[in-house]
Amino acid sequence: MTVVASSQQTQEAGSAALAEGAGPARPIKVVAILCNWCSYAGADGAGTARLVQPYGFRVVRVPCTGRVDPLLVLKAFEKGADGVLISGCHPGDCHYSEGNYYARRKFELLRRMVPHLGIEPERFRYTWVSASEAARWQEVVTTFLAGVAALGPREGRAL
Amino acid sequence: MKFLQESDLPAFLEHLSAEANVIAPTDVEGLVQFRPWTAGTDVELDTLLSRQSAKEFIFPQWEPFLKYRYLMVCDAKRPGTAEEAKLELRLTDEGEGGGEVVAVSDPPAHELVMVGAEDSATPQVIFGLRPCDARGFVQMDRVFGGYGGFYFDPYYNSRRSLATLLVVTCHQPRSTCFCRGVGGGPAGSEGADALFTRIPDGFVAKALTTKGAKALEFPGFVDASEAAAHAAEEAKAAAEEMVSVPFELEGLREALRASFESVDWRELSRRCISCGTCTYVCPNCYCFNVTDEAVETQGERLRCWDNCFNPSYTLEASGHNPRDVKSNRFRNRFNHKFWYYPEKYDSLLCSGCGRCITYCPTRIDIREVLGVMGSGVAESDAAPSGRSESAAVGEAAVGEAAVGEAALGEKAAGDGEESA
Amino acid sequence: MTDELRPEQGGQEEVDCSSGKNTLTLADVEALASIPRAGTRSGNPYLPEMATVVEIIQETPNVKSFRVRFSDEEVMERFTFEPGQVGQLGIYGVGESTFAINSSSSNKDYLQFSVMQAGEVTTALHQLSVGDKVGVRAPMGRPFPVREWKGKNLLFIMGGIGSAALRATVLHCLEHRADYGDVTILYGARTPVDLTFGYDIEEWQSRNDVQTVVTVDAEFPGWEGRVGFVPTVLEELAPGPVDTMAVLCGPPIMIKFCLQVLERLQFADEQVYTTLEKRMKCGIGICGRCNVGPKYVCVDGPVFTMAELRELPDEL
Amino acid sequence: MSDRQEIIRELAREALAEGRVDYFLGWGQGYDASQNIPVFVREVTDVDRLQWNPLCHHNLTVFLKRKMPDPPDARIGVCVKGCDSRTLVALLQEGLVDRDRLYIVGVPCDGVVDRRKIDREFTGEVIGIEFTGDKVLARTAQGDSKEFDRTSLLLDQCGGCHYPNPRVADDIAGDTVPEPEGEPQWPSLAEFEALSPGDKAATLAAAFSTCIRCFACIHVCPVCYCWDQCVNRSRTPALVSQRVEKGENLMFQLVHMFHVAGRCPSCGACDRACPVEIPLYLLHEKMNKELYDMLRFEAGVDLEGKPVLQAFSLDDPFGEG
Repeated sequence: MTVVASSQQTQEAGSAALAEGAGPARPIKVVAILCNWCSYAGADGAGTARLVQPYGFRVVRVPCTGRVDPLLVLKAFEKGADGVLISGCHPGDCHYSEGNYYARRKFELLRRMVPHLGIEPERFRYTWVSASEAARWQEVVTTFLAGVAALGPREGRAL
Repeated sequence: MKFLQESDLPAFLEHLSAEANVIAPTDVEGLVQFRPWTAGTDVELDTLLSRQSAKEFIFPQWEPFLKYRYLMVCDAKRPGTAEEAKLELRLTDEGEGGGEVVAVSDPPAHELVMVGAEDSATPQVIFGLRPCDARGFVQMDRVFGGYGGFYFDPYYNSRRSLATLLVVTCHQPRSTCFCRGVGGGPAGSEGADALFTRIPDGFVAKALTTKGAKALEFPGFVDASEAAAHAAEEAKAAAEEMVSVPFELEGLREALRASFESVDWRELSRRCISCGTCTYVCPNCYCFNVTDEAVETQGERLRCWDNCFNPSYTLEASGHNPRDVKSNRFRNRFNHKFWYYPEKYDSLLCSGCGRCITYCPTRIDIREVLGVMGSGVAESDAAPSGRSESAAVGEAAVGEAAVGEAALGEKAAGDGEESA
Repeated sequence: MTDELRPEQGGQEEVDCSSGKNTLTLADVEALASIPRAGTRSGNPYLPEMATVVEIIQETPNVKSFRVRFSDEEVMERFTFEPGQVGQLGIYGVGESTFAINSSSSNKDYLQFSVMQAGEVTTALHQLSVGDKVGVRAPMGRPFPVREWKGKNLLFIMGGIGSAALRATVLHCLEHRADYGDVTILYGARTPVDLTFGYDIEEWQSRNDVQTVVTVDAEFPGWEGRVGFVPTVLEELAPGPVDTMAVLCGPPIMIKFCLQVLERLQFADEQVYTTLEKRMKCGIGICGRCNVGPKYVCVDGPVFTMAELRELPDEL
Repeated sequence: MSDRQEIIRELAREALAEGRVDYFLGWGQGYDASQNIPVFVREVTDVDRLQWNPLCHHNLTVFLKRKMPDPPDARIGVCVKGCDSRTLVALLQEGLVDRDRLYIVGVPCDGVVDRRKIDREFTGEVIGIEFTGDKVLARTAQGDSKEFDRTSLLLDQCGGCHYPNPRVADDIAGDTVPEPEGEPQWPSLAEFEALSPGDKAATLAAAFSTCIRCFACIHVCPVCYCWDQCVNRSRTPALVSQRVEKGENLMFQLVHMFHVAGRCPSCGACDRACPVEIPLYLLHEKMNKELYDMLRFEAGVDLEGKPVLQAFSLDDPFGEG
């Protein structure tokens, strides 16, 4: 069994990222699920271009948003995430042709269910960012984190 | 014999809660369940049976056995002793992950620290159990207490030994009650530390053990008047009258043994949906699962209730499942209660509360099942009969009969459930 | 029957428990800590003993043997078991599974478990390396009655990974060779690649006080040994039933046909032993899933005679 | 009402007598006159066990799902109400039930009585329920009795029912009933939806803390058929912990809900099966409401249709960009 040199560094990085505007309690935790072909590359591009981004989020890279089961998002909330952001290729540009079309329906249903579970709608967003849209990524992630930070850490949650 | 005014009940529970957690049936939006009692909460005794028995307070639905943490390889500090490990892991006696470090691996391999589960047992007084609920504990005691030379379960017993069971006899048994059919009764005292009987203005109480006597030391108890004692006896007798004996216990074990291969199991289980409701509301069912749950480098091994209707209960890694067919799982529950358990523990695993009948989504009736299987007229596959429902199962039944020949043979395919 | 069904109030009796003296009090639980029994630390049968993997042997493409030592030397020192008993080998974070202890019971250096990769736990076990920590709860279950067999001829019939369940017994009997009559080992596997314990087979074949027959199911390039299914070979060997104990373990289909052969050879049910496998969790007769009728494989087995199995309902 | 019962019995009698089915699946009386259970009839002589009354809440299509028919290739006659027929359509859409082995008797439905509403009116044990016209007479073992209006006792979801008539059937037991006009409504959700996020969370937390993970909701669900492969029991992936806690319990239920999304018509079988009365309708009705709002989709309405999350359209009218 290999013990990975663990996520301590990332966790500490997360702790350092006390999002602005958040309450005094604990730093917010945001999960960003990005598809490998578009949004991950877009976020990477934003880094390469030295665009200023907030850093209080953790990226999960997936092959395709079509693979992202809404339950994974709900599990993230259940495990204590304060916000979940999903981003994939623009509809029509999916690396696997149609993965994000399926994803779109699932995420839309999820987006409508999230508030029903007592989670503020601002805590979940799905969007599309292509590999060349570094600036758009910057805008998406900055607005999303600001929105979540304004709400602060989740409390008294059912999920 | 003591007597307690009905109006003094809250004070009595308050008195008990000074030294123990008090558990009592409460009504939460129409659902009566045993819950920790706090001052100001009404005790619901009009409802005969709570939705579940109080078994979860002695045998919780889930509990950790042990906790463990892998230390990170990159960590420079490696604990050499338990004390160092405690420091390293910031384990305090009270704080998160507290408890005793029972083992520390030696460096330099991947470090692993195992922490025994905390002994969380605290004294509990459970008030308002019915005789069938209390009897459930007596029957579980044998399993977890190592009766007959088996193993002793420290988790169950640490809680059990600190629990006081204050039983209230039944005044209006339900039509589904059959405690008398399994050797108990609506005023049965088995397992009770003290037995309370409700009469119009209060409770007549009798201590049966030292624990019970200690509970009844509350000053609100007075010696029961003769009239009160008489009223209690009458109430008990009236309740006794109301409970029927729906099946014959005598010879039941032998009948179940004889009808193991009976087609009736398949007929009786037809409307079963193979959920676990009957076992989870049962005061006696105790089967459990053990599972590891880890996140990154730490986790715990916990046990949680499991039930023999769970399709993966007996599923082996090879894909083979000895009870992959619903009717086999169904059969196991009744056989366990009235044949397997009696054979091991010289008692039986049912106290006749009838919850499994009332809360079964399709109202499968244990009285009917035992009536059919225990009547001795149950037919086996070998001799198909004129019983109305047996005709159409003949085909698949042949497969099972063939398996019966070679005890170790492979399960015949097409047994009713397709394999996954 | 009614008397039998109404237990005494409280239902607890003092009994000699296999894990020691047993009553309801916690003080006694502490006293149990002194019982030399691995995996029952502090009298708690659920807590495993920490152990370290000291050697891993790739037996076949999907079978590995793990040699483990208890981290606590004292535990290692005191550990004893009987051939045929099993242990729960577990990885923290994944879970436990039941395996036969297949090192010799006289071996004080390590315990060996052979694991075929099949499910979740076994897959995780296969990823272990030397030095990794595992948890062991052992010994458990009823062993083979090797002492009762003294003076008898022994016939071991093993198929595939079934050899792991019998190895400790074979080793015991060979170590105490003088106690037994003729010893015959019949071992078969699908292909030569699937033969486990090559090192044993070599040794057994080199001894002249034991007849070792190894067979594979079908012709295989480079295989010059015997070819044929175990039951067929058994029929050819035609061992005599007089004073002979037959001990079987292997896949169900092999067992089924071997039993037919043994019956033809006039072996009585009492002379035939086997060891069963079931999904297990607690390993101590409580959790309820490994029962075959009223018998729990973990405590009443895993060793059964055919005579005993015939008494049980068909729920294997 | 009793007409339909006679027709059901007659159709069952014919099907059994002609050997068209191995057994006939309908509703019948349980251990007392207030209980209704699924009944499996094999012999013509037993058809009088079949009943039809407003207590017939069971969705019998659960006995058609994977691993349920015994033997697996049994030819089954089955009674379906409007909502039941929609789960059957969902199963047929996915090819999980062999239409050729089914004989479907559709039973137009006037609404099903919620047994729990009656129980709540008494402290004693209800042992008898009788129906006369629109009146319901319930009596207890202790001799109490009360009369109710049938409409006041209907299941909440019956209030929003749009399809009281079967969507698929070989024969219909009696005349069809008028179908409501206009857009579907979800009246039972209104109260919950009006809550603040915090109150929603608190309500759900309280409701789900009582879950005992008995799997009744999952096993009674006709369109939930994974059995031993259920991800709720799995450790890889470990979507749901075996710790029975409110958050995990809600997750447990969300697994069920999302897995049946697009196939669940809110038949409510899970609600009724729950032994601790968790308001599961809050989840499945909401899901159906949103799917309708998104795509005008209703599950199990059309045999030619496809479960909505197993399909897509290039022009789905939502999402950014």
